[in-house]
Amino acid sequence: MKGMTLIVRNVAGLISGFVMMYGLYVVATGHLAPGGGFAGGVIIMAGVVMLVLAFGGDRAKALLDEKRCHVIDASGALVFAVVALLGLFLGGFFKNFLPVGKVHEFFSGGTILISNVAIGVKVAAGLVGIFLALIVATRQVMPKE
Amino acid sequence: MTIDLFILVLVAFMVVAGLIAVEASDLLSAVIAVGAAGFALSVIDLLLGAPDLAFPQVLVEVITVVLLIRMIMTRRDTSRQTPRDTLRTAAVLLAGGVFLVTAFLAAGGLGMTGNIPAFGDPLLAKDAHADAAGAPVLAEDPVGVSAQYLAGSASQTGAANTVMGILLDYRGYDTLGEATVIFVAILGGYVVLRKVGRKRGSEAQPS
Amino acid sequence: MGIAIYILAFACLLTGVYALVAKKNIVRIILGIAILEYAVNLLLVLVGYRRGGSAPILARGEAPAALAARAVDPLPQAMVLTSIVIGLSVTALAVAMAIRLYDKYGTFDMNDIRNLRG
Amino acid sequence: MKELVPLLVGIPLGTAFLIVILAHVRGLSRLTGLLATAVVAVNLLLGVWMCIAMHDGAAPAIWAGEWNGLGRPIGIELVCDGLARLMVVVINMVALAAIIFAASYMRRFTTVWLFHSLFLLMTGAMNGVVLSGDLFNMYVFIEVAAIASYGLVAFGTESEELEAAFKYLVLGVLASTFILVGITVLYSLTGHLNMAKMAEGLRRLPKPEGLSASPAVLLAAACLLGGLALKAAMVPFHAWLPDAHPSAPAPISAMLSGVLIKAAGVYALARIVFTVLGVNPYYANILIALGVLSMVVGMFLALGQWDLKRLLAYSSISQAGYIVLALGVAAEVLSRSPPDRAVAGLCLLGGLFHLFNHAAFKGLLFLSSGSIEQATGTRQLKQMGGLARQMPVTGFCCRVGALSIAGVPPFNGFFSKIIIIIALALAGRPILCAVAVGVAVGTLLMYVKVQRYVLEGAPTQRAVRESPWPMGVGMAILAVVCVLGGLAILPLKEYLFDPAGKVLLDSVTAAGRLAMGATP
Repeated sequence: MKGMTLIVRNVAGLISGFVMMYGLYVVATGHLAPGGGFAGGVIIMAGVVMLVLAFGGDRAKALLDEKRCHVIDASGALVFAVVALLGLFLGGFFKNFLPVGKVHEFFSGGTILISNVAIGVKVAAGLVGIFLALIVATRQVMPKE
Repeated sequence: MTIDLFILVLVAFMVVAGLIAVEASDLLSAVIAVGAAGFALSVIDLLLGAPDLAFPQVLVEVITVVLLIRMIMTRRDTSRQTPRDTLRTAAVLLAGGVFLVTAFLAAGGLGMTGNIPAFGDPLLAKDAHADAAGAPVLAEDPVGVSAQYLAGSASQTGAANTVMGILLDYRGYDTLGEATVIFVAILGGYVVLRKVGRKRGSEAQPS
Repeated sequence: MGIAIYILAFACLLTGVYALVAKKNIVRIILGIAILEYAVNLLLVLVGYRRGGSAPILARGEAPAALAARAVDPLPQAMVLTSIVIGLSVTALAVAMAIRLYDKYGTFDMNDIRNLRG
Repeated sequence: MKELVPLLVGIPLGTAFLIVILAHVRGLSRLTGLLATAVVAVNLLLGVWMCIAMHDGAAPAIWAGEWNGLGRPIGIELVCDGLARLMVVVINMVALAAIIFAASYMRRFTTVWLFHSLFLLMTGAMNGVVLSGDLFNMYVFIEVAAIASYGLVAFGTESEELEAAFKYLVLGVLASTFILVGITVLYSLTGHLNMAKMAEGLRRLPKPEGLSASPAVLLAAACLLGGLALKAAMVPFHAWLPDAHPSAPAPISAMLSGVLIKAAGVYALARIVFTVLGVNPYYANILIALGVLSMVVGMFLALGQWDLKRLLAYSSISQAGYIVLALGVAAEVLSRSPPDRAVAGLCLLGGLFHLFNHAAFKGLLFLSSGSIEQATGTRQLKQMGGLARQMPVTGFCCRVGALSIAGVPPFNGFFSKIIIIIALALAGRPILCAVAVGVAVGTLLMYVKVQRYVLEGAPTQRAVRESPWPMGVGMAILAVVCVLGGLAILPLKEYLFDPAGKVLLDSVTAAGRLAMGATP
């Protein structure tokens, strides 16, 4: 799948860095300001997909093919599940076992920060994977039944 | 009262956008109409004091429109206007009418008791409200549960954003389900988009 | 005024149901799914609104009790976040299926698909 | 014991995530099948052990995260009472048979690790539905199980399966949306999402004169019952089932018919009608109407089928109708002025026992139809014949399944149908009793036809070989359950069905609601 015109490619190259940085910010400050794991993950995904659409799917394939998306996606989900089950052994299911800091500090949410980052990674990787699959799938001709 | 007027106009805009999306002859304009409905919902979220929802709503809206346009652009739309099969449309409209009348009564239409609290006055208002002097009054035996979430979130979970506190700590089990939903949908996507489902020579003969 | 808002929200829900039930074009059905998700999210947000309430985020130096007195109901917001995620997942799966159906049958029209299936 | 309950959901989901990672590690990708089977086996053992350990005492209330506000626990409650334990055993029993069967059946499909991961997610989600005492949490897990089943139905990615999966997805989304609308209205009325507290809130709600419940409660009940009836494929909403189940791979159609329409449909209907909304004649009559319609229409549609899997799918609708009818009559008996607990208990026993049996023999029949389809390559009854000799193991299991669903005495189907018919008679509903007997006879005819065309007669195809051993073991597990189900009815009743029935019976009395974890 060939990329787009030169202008689009340059603009995308410039912008996507900032978009992904903003996405990381949204993921990290989930417990202080609106946003959080899911919204931040989607922003990061938008940044990556902008690159993929601008520079064409083939070059993106080399960088981040579906296999790697699978693994990152599943590992994000696994971290979240482990945080839940770990809480189980240190008290109740889903117990927030990390110390709860002062309210407006960065490390105030205990496991909230870890869960947010895990969900952010998971959503970003998963959606990028499905988007790559959808883009590639729409290109090739299916064997007619 | 102006907030109610804004909300009413925006919800009416959503309904109209929905109708356009359903009845528009050209698919592209239908997709754009749904995009407009999504953005209207995002503005409503902001007006109703829910920035945590407006954020992902806009993003999801953008992705849905991009996916749908991507799907439509590369394909001819061969669907001509199917003849109105009156029976099915009549049945849907009739059921819809009964549903709307019940909804009108349920929203406290004829002043019946025990219905959905009036817009802007949820059960939460009975549990935690500011008295005349502005000092917060928390009911001892609260009717609902969200007053306790608001009061306890900062101290118990340390999260300033109560919604995130609820999502990841109080009701973290829900979010485990939610994370699984995205995971399952993506796996489902891969299943459907595989090039070959069955190995050659083992085709299922349905007929 | 409040009742009119609720009635319009339920009307939006019915629009989605009408699109799902009466329309035969796959793309319109997916649009119907999106409208249904928006209508339910709208209802959830409307139910949690408190007149003059603001976002349930603790300002610096504010007492939690004061937050409880002024904030909008946060629980429906948590429910809507989960519902938005479910909506996106179902739409992505539906688009993936629609693409494969188009590749196999060459049309988006469910009636033609049923006839082609034979 | 209390800490082990969340493991029932945590382990399958965690392992499913693990499988996706393992599948990309070169050496370990063959392990996924073994891992999935081990996890389902562990779940089944856990479920059975919990049934035995907790069958007498009150169910422990487990709060996820043990948060408390103003002294009361808040957050999501996991309820592990009798009904939940029965469903956990049923789900994991059929899942174990299906996953063992899939070991060799899925060899004809590509990327099998996707199947194992989605299968575990669906099983874990169904455990989550059954264990949750929180209405919204149950909705989220119903959604996870449903989306996993959309993907699994379309696993063969052939044109017919994709079309069936898309129609199933569309109706599933419609049902889920109405369930969520119902939950929203109930939340706005009571301020709680916990089922026990919501029930208290609904009882305290003022009722307008004239109506038995306020319009908002009726709207919520209509949305919830409509959505769940669609998930349970009751007749007015059954359009998706006869396409989705036959086109799914055999272990998946066994899971869908045997367990998913029960865990996400019938179980949720029972929980909501008995516990949340409270038993009243309106809802009971709706359930009875749904049950009777499904039984009769499902049977007539099934009689006319010549495609084995479509016949089994229609017969699932009719058998699910039996269960809903039994629950409906139990609700109606309980809602009379002096609630007649003895008859209601019998109705519930019959309904729950039939739920257990139907999961076993319908799963068995779908597995054997998958084995037959793989060996003979066709699903048409007319093109089969004489398989009893050519495929002894599959033939025997298919005969056991057909006999027990038809209600032939030594097998379990007979006992549960007899209990339901007697309970209907005792409840003073002769018409329903006659309908139940009529449908039982119809089912008998249907499965005589199946045996006649599939097992007896001259073998029409030459090169028919018996399926590999994992498929035999999978079918044997369910065949043993069918046989033992009938004979070992007393221990089953004492450990599984009585605690489950007691949960539904007690939900009527206020005391019952408190026992279910709603602190005073």
